[in-house]
Amino acid sequence: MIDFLNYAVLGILTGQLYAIVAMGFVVIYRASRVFNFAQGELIVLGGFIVWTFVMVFKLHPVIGALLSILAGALVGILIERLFFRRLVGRSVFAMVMVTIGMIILLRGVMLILWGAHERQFPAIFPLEPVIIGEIFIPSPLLASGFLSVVAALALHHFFNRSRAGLALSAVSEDHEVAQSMGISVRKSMALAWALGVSLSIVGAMTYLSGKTLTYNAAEIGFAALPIALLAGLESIRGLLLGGAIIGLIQGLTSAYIDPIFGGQASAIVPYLFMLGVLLIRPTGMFGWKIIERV
Amino acid sequence: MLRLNNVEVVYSDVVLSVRGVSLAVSRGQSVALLGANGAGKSTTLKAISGLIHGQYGKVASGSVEFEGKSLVGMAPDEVVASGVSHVMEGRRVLRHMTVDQNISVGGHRLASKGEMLRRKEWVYELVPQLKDLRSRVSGYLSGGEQQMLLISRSLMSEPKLMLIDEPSLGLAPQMVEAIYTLLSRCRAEGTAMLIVEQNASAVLQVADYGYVMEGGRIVLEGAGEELALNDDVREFYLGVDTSGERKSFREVKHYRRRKRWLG
Amino acid sequence: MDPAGRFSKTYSADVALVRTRPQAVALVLTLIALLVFAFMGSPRMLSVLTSIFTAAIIAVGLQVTTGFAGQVNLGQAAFAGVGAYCTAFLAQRFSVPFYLVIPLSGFAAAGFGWIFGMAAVRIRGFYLALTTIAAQALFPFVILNLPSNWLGGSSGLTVPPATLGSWRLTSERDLYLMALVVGIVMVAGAFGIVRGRHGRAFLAVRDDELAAGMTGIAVARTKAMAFFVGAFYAGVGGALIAYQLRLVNTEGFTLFQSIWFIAMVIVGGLGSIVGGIVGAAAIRGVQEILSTIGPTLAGLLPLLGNSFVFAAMNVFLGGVIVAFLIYEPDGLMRRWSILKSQYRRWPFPR
Amino acid sequence: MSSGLLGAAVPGQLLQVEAVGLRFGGIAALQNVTMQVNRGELLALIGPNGAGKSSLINCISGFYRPTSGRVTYQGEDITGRAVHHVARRGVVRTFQGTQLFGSLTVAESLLVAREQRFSYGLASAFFWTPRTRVQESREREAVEEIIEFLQIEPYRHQKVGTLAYGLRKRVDLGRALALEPELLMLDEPMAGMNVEEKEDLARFIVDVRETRGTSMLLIEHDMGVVMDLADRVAVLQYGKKIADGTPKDVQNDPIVIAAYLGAHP
Amino acid sequence: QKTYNVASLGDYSGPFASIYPPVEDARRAVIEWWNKEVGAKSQVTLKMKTYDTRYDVAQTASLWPGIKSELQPIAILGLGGSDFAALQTRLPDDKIPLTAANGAYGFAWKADPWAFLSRPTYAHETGAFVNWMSERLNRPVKFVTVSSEASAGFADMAKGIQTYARENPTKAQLIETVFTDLQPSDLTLQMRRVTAANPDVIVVLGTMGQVIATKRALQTLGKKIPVLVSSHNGLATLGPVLGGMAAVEGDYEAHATALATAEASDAHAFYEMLQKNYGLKAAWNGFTIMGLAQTVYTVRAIERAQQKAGNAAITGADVRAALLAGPFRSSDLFGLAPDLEFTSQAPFPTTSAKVNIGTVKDGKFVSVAQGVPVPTVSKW
Ligand SMILES: Nc1ncnc2c1ncn2[C@@H]1O[C@H](COP(=O)(O)OP(=O)(O)OP(=O)(O)O)[C@@H](O)[C@H]1O
Ligand SMILES: Nc1ncnc2c1ncn2[C@@H]1O[C@H](COP(=O)(O)OP(=O)(O)OP(=O)(O)O)[C@@H](O)[C@H]1O
Ligand SMILES: [Mg+2]
Ligand SMILES: [Mg+2]
Repeated sequence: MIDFLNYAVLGILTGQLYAIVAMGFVVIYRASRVFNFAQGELIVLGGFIVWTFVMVFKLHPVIGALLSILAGALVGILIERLFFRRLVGRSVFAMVMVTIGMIILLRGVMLILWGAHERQFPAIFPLEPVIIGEIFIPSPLLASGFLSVVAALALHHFFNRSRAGLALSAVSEDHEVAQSMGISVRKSMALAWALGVSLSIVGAMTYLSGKTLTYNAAEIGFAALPIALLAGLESIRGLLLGGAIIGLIQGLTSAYIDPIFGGQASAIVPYLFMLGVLLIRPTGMFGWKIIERV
Repeated sequence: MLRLNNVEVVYSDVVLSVRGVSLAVSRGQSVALLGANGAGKSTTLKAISGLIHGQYGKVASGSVEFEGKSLVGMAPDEVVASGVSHVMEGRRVLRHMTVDQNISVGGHRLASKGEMLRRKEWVYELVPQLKDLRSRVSGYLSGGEQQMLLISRSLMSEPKLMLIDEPSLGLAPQMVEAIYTLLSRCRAEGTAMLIVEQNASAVLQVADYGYVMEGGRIVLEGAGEELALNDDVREFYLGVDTSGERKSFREVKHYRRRKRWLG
Repeated sequence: MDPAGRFSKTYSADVALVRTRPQAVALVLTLIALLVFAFMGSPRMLSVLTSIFTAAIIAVGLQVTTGFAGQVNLGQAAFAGVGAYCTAFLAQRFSVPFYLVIPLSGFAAAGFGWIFGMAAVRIRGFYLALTTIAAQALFPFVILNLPSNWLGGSSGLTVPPATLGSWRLTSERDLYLMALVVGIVMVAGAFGIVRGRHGRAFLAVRDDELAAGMTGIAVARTKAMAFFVGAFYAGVGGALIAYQLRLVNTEGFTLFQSIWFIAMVIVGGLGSIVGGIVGAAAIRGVQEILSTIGPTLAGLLPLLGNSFVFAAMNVFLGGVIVAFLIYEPDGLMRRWSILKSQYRRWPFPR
Repeated sequence: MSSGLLGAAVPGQLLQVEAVGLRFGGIAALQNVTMQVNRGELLALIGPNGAGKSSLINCISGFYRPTSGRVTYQGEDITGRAVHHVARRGVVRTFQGTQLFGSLTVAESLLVAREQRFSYGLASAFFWTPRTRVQESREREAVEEIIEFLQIEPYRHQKVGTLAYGLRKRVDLGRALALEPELLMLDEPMAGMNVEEKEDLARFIVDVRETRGTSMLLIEHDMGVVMDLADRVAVLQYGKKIADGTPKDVQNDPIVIAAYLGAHP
Repeated sequence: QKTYNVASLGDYSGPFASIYPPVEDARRAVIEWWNKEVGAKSQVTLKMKTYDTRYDVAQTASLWPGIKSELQPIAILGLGGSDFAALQTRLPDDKIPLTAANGAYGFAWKADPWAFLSRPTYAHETGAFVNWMSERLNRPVKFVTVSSEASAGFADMAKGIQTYARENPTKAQLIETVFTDLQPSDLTLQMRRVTAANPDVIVVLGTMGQVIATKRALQTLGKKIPVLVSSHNGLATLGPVLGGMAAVEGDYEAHATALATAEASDAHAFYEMLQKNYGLKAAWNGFTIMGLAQTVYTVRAIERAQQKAGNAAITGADVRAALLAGPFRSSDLFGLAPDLEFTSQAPFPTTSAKVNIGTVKDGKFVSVAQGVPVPTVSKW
C-alpha cells in the first residue's frame, strides 16, 4: 500500500515536471499557432545558461536561477527577432519548420559555446529528499509540482483575464485580423517566446537539478508531448491535470507492468493513452474545438 | 486626409490587379467605391491598410498618403495606430472567441479598461441585436450576425478613417438600413469613410463622393447624387433602366448590352 | 510549359501528363543524363545521389499525404522502417527476389499507414501531426519487444544483397541504378495519382473538408487513402535503404528522420511532386556537402580543432534551412511557378 | 438529368421537411419547421439574419443532424445521412460564405464534383492507363460545358483562391451544377454582387431551370431577385416558419413586412 | 617511403559527441608515435583522416563510399554500434577491416568478421564482474540492471546480461531489468522497488544520465548499494560530475581495457610518454584509453601485415589477416588491453578476453582485480 502511494505520488510529481516543459510548448502555440519542435533544445540551452551562471560565475543557485530566467526571456526575444519577425502572415508551416531548423542550429551553437562533454549540474534544490511519513520525495520533484501549479495559474489568468493575453489569443487565431485590430503580431510573438524560453529554463532547473547536463536532456521535449495534447494545445490549466494523469499512468506502469512485461512499456503508454483520448475528444481535454460552420 | 496617387498593386510579382488608381478622401467625408467583381476594390483597400503583404501583394508604384505621411510598406498595425481601421471582406471574425471578446479585441488600442467598457456599451446600444449574442462563440454565428459583429468591432477603435469592404453583404433589408443609419451616424460624428459596396442604392445615400472601378482603374467619379443620376450607374448598379423602371430579373435578355467602361 | 498564347487544343492534350514538347524533351534528356552518370560518377557522388533518390521517393510520398491531402505526418520514417523490415524479412527468410520484395514492402508499410489514416478521420491538424509521432514511438517498441527470432529484436536483421540472375547488386553503381529505376517509376506514378481523381480529392479535402464532403467526396476514405499512398512510398524507400545498408535496425528510422522528410517537403514546396524531389536533393545535398567539406576543413585549419569545425557545420546546416524558410517560406516550387507565369506573360511586363 | 426534365413535366413533391427542430445548447436555430419543395419549382427562403435559413439547408444536406423531425427526399428518409451520400443523391448546395478549394483551378474544382463519375482506381491512376485518360478527358469535356455556360472561360486554369469574390460565387454555382443536381439549394448566391452581375446569375438560374428542370431552394436577401424568380416564398423568423405562399401574398403580408422587409421594400 | 591511409570515424554532433574528442586525440597521438618510432624504420607512414558520422547509420553509410574511393584506407577506426551497423555487411566486399575498442554488441556477433572489437560484449564483461563478486561472497550475486529501449544498443546489452544470468544461476541472480530514458528525470520510484530485494550491486552500462539518476535515487532513499559502470562513464569521470570522488566511494568499474587508475602501470607510462612527446592532451580516463587501445592494436596489426606483405603493397585484407593470425600480447599493447586472440568465430576475443575491475577506496580510484576471465555466454 505504502509502496503504491509512493509510486502514485512520485508519478504525479514527475508528470508535473513534464507539465512545466509542456507549458513551454503551449504558451508559444497559444500565442502564435507555432508548435515549437525545438523545445527539447531550449531545455538544454536553459540548462547551460543556469550552469554558466551558477558554476562559472559562482552565483548563489537561487540568484543564478532568477538571472537565468531573465536571460531566457532575452533569448526568446532574440529568437523572435532573428527568425519569426519576417514570417508574420506567412504560412504556419514555414514557422514550424523554422523551429525544426532551430534544433540543429541551437545544437551547433551550444556545441561551439559550451562543448560536448558531460557536466555536473548544480543542485538548485537541496539533494536531501523531503520525507513525509514513509513517502520519500526528491526535492526537485516537489519543487516542480509547486512551480507547475504556480506557473499554470499565473499564465491562465494572463491569457484569459488580461488585455495583453486577449491580444495574444487574437494573434493565434488569425494574424491578419489581429493586425487589422492594431495588434502588433511581432510584439506578441516576442512576448510568447520570452515566456516560452523562461519556462524552459524553469523546466531545465527542476529536471536537471543535482544531476548531469548532457544533450540527451533534449529528449524530455518529446516526453512532454503527450501531456500537451492530452490537455489540449490551448489549455494551460489543463496541463496540470494532463501531467497528473500521464505521470500517474506512467509511474504505475513502470512500477507494476514493466517488470512483468520485461520491456519499456512505460515509454509508450502515454502515447497510447493520448491516442485513445484524442480519438474520443479530437482536441484533447480542454483544447479549442474545431469550429465547422457553413 | 487620405490620398492615393496612381497606385499599382501586384500580387506575387505577377498579377497586376490595380493599375494606377488615384482617389482622395477628405476629413469627415464618406466616399463610395463601386465596381464589378474583380475590379480591384478590395485590393485597393488592402493596399491602403497594408494587409496585402499577407497575400504576397505589394504596392508596386504610386503613393498612399494619410494625413501627409506615406502608408506604403507600413506594418498593418502601425497603419491602424495612425487612425485607419479596415473591415476586411469575408467575415473574418475571431472564430473561437465570444462576440464580447471579439468586440474587446476591437478596442485593443483604447487607452484604459474603463474607456473600453464605455465604448462597448455605446456599440451595444447602437447594434442591439448583438447584445443577445454577447456570449456566443462568434464562429457559430450566422453569416449576417458575423457581418454585424465585424462592423461593430471596427467601431471600437475610434478610427479617423474607416475602410469598409461590403458592409451590407448578406444582410437582411432592415439590417442594411440599420447598418447604414449607423454609418451615417459615425459620419455625423466626423469619422471619414471609404466604403466598398455592391449595394449602390444603399451606399449612395450616405456617400458624399463616389468612384467606379473597372479592371483595376477608376473609370468614373463624381459627387454621390451625380453618380446616382448617371445613366450607366443607374442601369448597372441601381438596376433601373432608362425609363426609371426596375427591370425584372426574370426577363433578363440573353444578349444584353454589356457596358465596358473606357478608362 | 506553355509560353504566352499556347493552349491545349484537345481535352486529351489538356489532361496529358506531359503537356508540351519542351517538357518531354527536358524529361528525356534528364533521364539520359542520370543514366550516363551511373558510369561516369565517382562512387561518392553515386552514393550521394542514391541517398537523394531514396529520400526523394519517401519525400514524394509525404508530399501526397501532407502536401496534397494536408494530413501532416511525422511518422514517415517509421513507415519506411516497416518497409525496410518487411524487405529484410522476406529477402532473408524466404529469399524473395527484390523486384517482388520492393512492392510488397510498399504494401506492408501502406497497411501500417492506413491505420493512422483511420485516426486522421477524427484527429486533425497539429493534433494529428503530433499523434503520428506515436508511430515513431510504437515502431521501435514493437520491434524490440517481439521475440528476437521474429524480427531480430535489438540486433536487427541482415539483408542478403539483391540479385538478378548471377548479378549481385552491391556496388555503388548497382545501388544507384536500382534507386534510379525505382525512383523513376514511383515519381511517374505519383504524377498520375495527383493529376487524377485521387489527387483532386486530396486537394479538395485539404482546402475544405466540409465543401469536399458536400461535393460528394468521401472524406474519411480519402484521408485514409492519402496515408495509404504516402506510406506505400515510404515503404518502397525503406526497402531500398534495406538493400543499401543490408542491415536494418530501429536506429535508422527515428523521429528525427521523419522531421528531415517534412523539412524536405516544405523546402521543396508543399503540394508539388517536383517539390518533393527538389527538397530531398536540396537538403540531402547540403548535408552531404557539409559532411564532405567538414573533414577537409578540419584538416586545413587544425588550430580550429575538429570539435569546432564539425559543430560549425551544424550551425551552418541549421542556418541554411532557417534562412531559406525566412526568405522563401513557401518553398522553391513557388518561386519556380512565379518565374513560369512571368515567362508565360512575356513580353508583357508582369 | 432526364429525370429532372420529366420532373419538370410532372409536378409533385420532391423534398419534405417535416417538423424539423434544431437546437444548439440553449439556442433554438429551428423549431418544428415543416415545408416542401415540389418538382421543378423554385422556392425562395427568406428571413432576418439568424432566422435559421442556412441551418435548414444544413439539415437537409446532412451537415447538421436535426434534433427533431425528419427530412425525406423522393420518399426516402435522408435525415442525418452522410453529406456525401446526400450530395450523390442529387441534393446539392452552394455555400453562403463561398467555401471553395482555393488551390485548385476552376476546371479542377468542377472536376472534383464529377468524382462519382470516375471508375478508375489508384493502380490505374498510378500507371495513367488509357482507361484513366479516357475518363479524364471525358469529364474534362463535360466540365468545359459548364465553364462556358457560366462564362468563366478566361479563368479556366486560374487558381480559385486568387479569384475575386464575385467570380468565386460563380465557381461555387458551377461546382454544384457539375454534380448534376435534381434539387439545388443556393445560399445567398447573389450576395456581394452588383445589379449587372445579379442579372447574369439570375439568367443562369433561369436557364438551368429551363434546360434541366432542376428544382431549387433559394436563400436571398435581395427582394427584387426573390420576387422575380421565386414560384413560392417561405419566411423564417427565430427558427419558426411565419409565412409560405406566392411572392405577392408574402410581400403584402403584414407580419412579414414587420419581421423582415422593414418600412419600404 | 610509403604512406597508407587510416579512416577515423568520429561523432562530433551526435549522442556520443560528449566522449569523442579524447578518443580522437588518443588516436592521433598513437598514429604519430607509431610513424616516428615504428613506421620510420620500415619506411611506412600512416595518415589518419577524421569524419563526423554523427553516430548515425545513414550518415555513415552514405559517407563510406566516398571515404573508400578518396582515401583507400587499409583500416578504419570505428567508434561503435552505428559504424558496425552501417559497414559490417559491406566490408567483406570492400576488403577493409574496421576496428573498435568498445564493448561488443549482439548484432555484431557474426562469424568470419571484417569488423573487430578488442572487448567482448558488455554481457561478458558484466558476467566476469558478477562471477568475481560471487566468489568473494561465495553465494549468487543479487543484482539489478538499468537499461533503456530508447536505443537498440542498450536494449541489446540488457538482453545479453539477462542471457548470462539465465545461464549462470549459481553465480548470478538478476532481480530485475529497469528500463528508463536516456536521461531519466527521476529514478526514485524504480529504485525504491528494486532495492526492496536488497541487491548486492546495480549494473548501469547505459548513459551517464542514467548512472547519476540511479545514484541520486539511492541517495534519496538513503540506500548504500554499489553501482557497476563501464568504461564510457568510468569512475574517474563520474566522480567529478557527481561533485567529488567521495560520491562514488565503493562503486565499481569493469571492462576489458586498462583502468584509468592513478597507480603506475605500463598503460599509464605509455600515456605519459605520449603526453610528453606527442602532444596528447586528453585526460587519463576511459575514453582516452579506449582510443589508445583501439589504435594500438590496429597499428600492431598493420605492423605485422607489413612484415608479411612488405611495405610496398599492404592491403586491408592483409591487415585483417594479421588481426586473425595470432595473439597480440598484452605487453605489445602496453597493457592497454589484455592478450588479444581473434578467431573467425566472433568479431571479439572470446577465449582470451580478460576483464579489469576497479573501485574507489577512500576517494581514490584503484584496481582491485586484473585479468578476470570472462564467462561463456551463448549468443542471444
Ligand atoms: N492573393 C491574390 N493573388 C493573386 N491575385 C489576386 C489575389 N487576390 C485578388 N487577386 C486578383 O486581383 C483582382 C482584384 O481582386 P479584388 O478582390 O480586389 O476584386 P474586388 O473588386 O474586391 O471584387 P469583389 O467585389 O468580388 O470583392 C482579381 O482579378 C483577383 O483575381
Ligand atoms: N453550429 C452552431 N452552433 C451554435 N449556434 C448555431 C450553429 N449554427 C447556427 N447557429 C445559430 O442558429 C441561428 C441560425 O443560424 P443560420 O445560419 O441558419 O441563420 P441564417 O438564417 O442563415 O442567417 P443569415 O441570413 O445571416 O445567414 C443563428 O443565431 C446562429 O447563431
Ligand atoms: Mg472584394
Ligand atoms: Mg445563412
